[in-house]
Amino acid sequence: MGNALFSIAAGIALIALVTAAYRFFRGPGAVDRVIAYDVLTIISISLIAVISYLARRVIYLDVAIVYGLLSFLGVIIVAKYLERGL
Amino acid sequence: MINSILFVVLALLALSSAITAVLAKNLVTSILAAGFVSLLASVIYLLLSAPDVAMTEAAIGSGLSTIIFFYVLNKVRRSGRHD
Amino acid sequence: MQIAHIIGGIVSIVGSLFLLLGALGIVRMPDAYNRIQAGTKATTLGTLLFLAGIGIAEPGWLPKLAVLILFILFTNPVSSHVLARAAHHIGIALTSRTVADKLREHEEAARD
Amino acid sequence: MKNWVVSMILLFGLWLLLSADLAVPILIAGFIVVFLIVLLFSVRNPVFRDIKLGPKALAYIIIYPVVFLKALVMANFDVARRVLSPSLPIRPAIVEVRTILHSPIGRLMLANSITLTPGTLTVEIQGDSLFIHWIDASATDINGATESIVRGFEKYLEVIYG
Amino acid sequence: MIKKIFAFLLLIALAGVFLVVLQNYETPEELNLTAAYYAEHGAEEVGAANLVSAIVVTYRGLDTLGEVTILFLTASILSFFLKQREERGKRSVRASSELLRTASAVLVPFIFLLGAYVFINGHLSPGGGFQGGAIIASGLVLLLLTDPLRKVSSRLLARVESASGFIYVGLGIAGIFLAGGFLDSRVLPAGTFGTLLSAGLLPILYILIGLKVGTELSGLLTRFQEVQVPDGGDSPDLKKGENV
Amino acid sequence: MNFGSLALGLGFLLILIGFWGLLTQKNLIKIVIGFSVVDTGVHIIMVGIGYLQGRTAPILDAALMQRTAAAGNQAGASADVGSLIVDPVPQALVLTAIVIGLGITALLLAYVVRLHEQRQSLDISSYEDLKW
Repeated sequence: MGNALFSIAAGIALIALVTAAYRFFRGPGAVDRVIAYDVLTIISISLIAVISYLARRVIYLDVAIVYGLLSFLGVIIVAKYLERGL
Repeated sequence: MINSILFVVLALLALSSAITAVLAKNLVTSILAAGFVSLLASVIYLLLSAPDVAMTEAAIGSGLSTIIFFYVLNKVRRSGRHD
Repeated sequence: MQIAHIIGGIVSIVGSLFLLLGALGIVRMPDAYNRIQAGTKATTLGTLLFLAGIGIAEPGWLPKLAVLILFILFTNPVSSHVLARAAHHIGIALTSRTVADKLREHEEAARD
Repeated sequence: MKNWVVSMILLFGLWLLLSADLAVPILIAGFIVVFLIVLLFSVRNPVFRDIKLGPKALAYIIIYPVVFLKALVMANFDVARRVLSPSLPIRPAIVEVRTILHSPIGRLMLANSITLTPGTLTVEIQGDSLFIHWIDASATDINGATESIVRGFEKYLEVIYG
Repeated sequence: MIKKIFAFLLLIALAGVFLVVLQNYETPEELNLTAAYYAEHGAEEVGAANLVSAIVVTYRGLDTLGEVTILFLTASILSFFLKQREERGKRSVRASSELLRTASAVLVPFIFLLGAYVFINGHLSPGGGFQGGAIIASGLVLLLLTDPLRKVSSRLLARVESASGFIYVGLGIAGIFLAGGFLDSRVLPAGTFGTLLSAGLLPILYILIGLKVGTELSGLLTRFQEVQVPDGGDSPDLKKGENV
Repeated sequence: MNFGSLALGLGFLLILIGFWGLLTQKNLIKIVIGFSVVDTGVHIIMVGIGYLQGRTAPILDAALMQRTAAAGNQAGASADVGSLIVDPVPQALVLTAIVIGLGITALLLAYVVRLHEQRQSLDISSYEDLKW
């Protein structure tokens, strides 16, 4: 039962991922793509968390933590590049 | 079941993102798309029961190498007449 | 035991709906700033609920999930701010429905 | 000194959350690592210097997340209403507001809170002025905007961070 | 155009090869001999819960040593290629927002702590020296991003790097005399399986690898980050150019 | 549906896409991007080869030990870890390969920067001195 509910949650998150990826591929500007990239990383963090739940391994969450931090860095560097502050 | 759906959808997204990375005109788009391929790859590694690799890919593939690409892009933009 | 998993699952589904809302927001909104608005708020709460749902189902995982939630709560608004600032600096246009742009007025006043 | 204590407590708290275990070797290893990191950074970045630790501040530290979470949930229903309605009811503007907070971390928390609450996003901060993108601007003058965006958080943050 | 057709034909041929491989690929049902050996004996021989770490540090420790050396060489070649030279004209760098500076000042110690956690727990949970080193290098990049004028003390980096390299090799040689061979982790007692103090020397070796990789990646990244003179900006922090 | 062969297929396709970029693009940075896509594809293939259907990560923590105990009770004998985990060897190899990949990418990009300093161009057709 728990697994079924979490599978539904994972499915909805996956739909969200595809929706955000639409904005990522379509653009039009670099800023729009970066916004989409930010949203995509956050949705992926949720996906990683639900994968670790479905596999019943708490250690997978370490990956999500690392991921959360480094996605922040990626967005910052693109923003700094765009505003010529690098 | 849901794992298979996740795998297939993520793989398709990774493929389309790789095509974007290779064919896009704009270099920023291209680099971001390559970073996105790495990002999806690291979720796929997790589905393949390889958390160590997933963590390395997250830290290095989608983190540090994107950073290096942008540093280089910045250097190139500043040192020349490049558009 | 089982009931915790069901409650957690429902909370996670609500969270994933918010994630979907954020994704829809960045698709539907007309300009970059409004997209950032929709994207940040909805995904922050969405992830928070999603992780909280997993925490309800598996109480032993709560410490790590707490780290994750704190990081996201802290970094997400900062990255939105940095993005919005960069967008405004390079002159990304606001949508035509915008009623005022005090920041541009301020910068123009400073330049003169 | 206060900065040292606060950063060590926070870092050690993170270590405990990450380890999720109270065995003696873990505590000792955590203490060594935290000490080294504080040694490396505390001199250059005294960010927690301005934090206040009186009883009222501690009480507000506990109350503030509640206020903030309530605003975050409100924000999401607001976003949901706007995104899902077909006509996209927005009336955006970038407005200027003033803050009375002086410590960097207080201002950071204020800006973060503003970004996560209904319809507002911090775009720029210059001196005491925050420039805020407001999705449904009801007032575009400084005083009106300040009153409706900033005050709610400021009264808590002022006590905590000064 | 002729080039594109040629490339296309090449890819078709490659795709054919891949197709044949894919069709003849039989998914394994059981672990192969090597892996089965590691799975059976890894826990008792090395005492590390994370078998991947056990392989990387102990069974294939020599490869890791070689890899760290390759990274070191890369960093050296980079410093040769990207010599810091005087900038011809002064260019404006937009100063970071005050919020970003505060946020990174708060965040960087936490990132370093996370990196340390990842390589200290390399034998228990996913992660280890490489990941931890990469995280620490990212923390450094965040510092550089918010304040492009900050100079990273390359001497400190070089010292940490060479010290951890020497200790790593030294401990490896100690393994020859005190245990079964080069980089054998059984110099220290195995400890209780699954706790922080287990797996003998492995955590220490992984910490050293983490420090070495972290400093090498930092050196590599700071090579790409050039130092420049700003002509404006309101950052009060810009004049301090000390080490981290 | 076997993840192992799916991963193999995905990796092969990524390699092809990356090679296409490597061979046809003119911009030096785009060529490096193509290389990094190929790199990712190779890593996915290697992890996919080590994958065994229905097994979990080779980290013997408390959760996995409980699982071996449960499997042992069902079988009536002591279950061994080898029947529950995927192959750790390819993962260890990929771990090092990713780090080396970063080193190679950095090196290639350093060459790009150097070349650009000399000719002010990122187009590969302006570097034809050594072509024969």
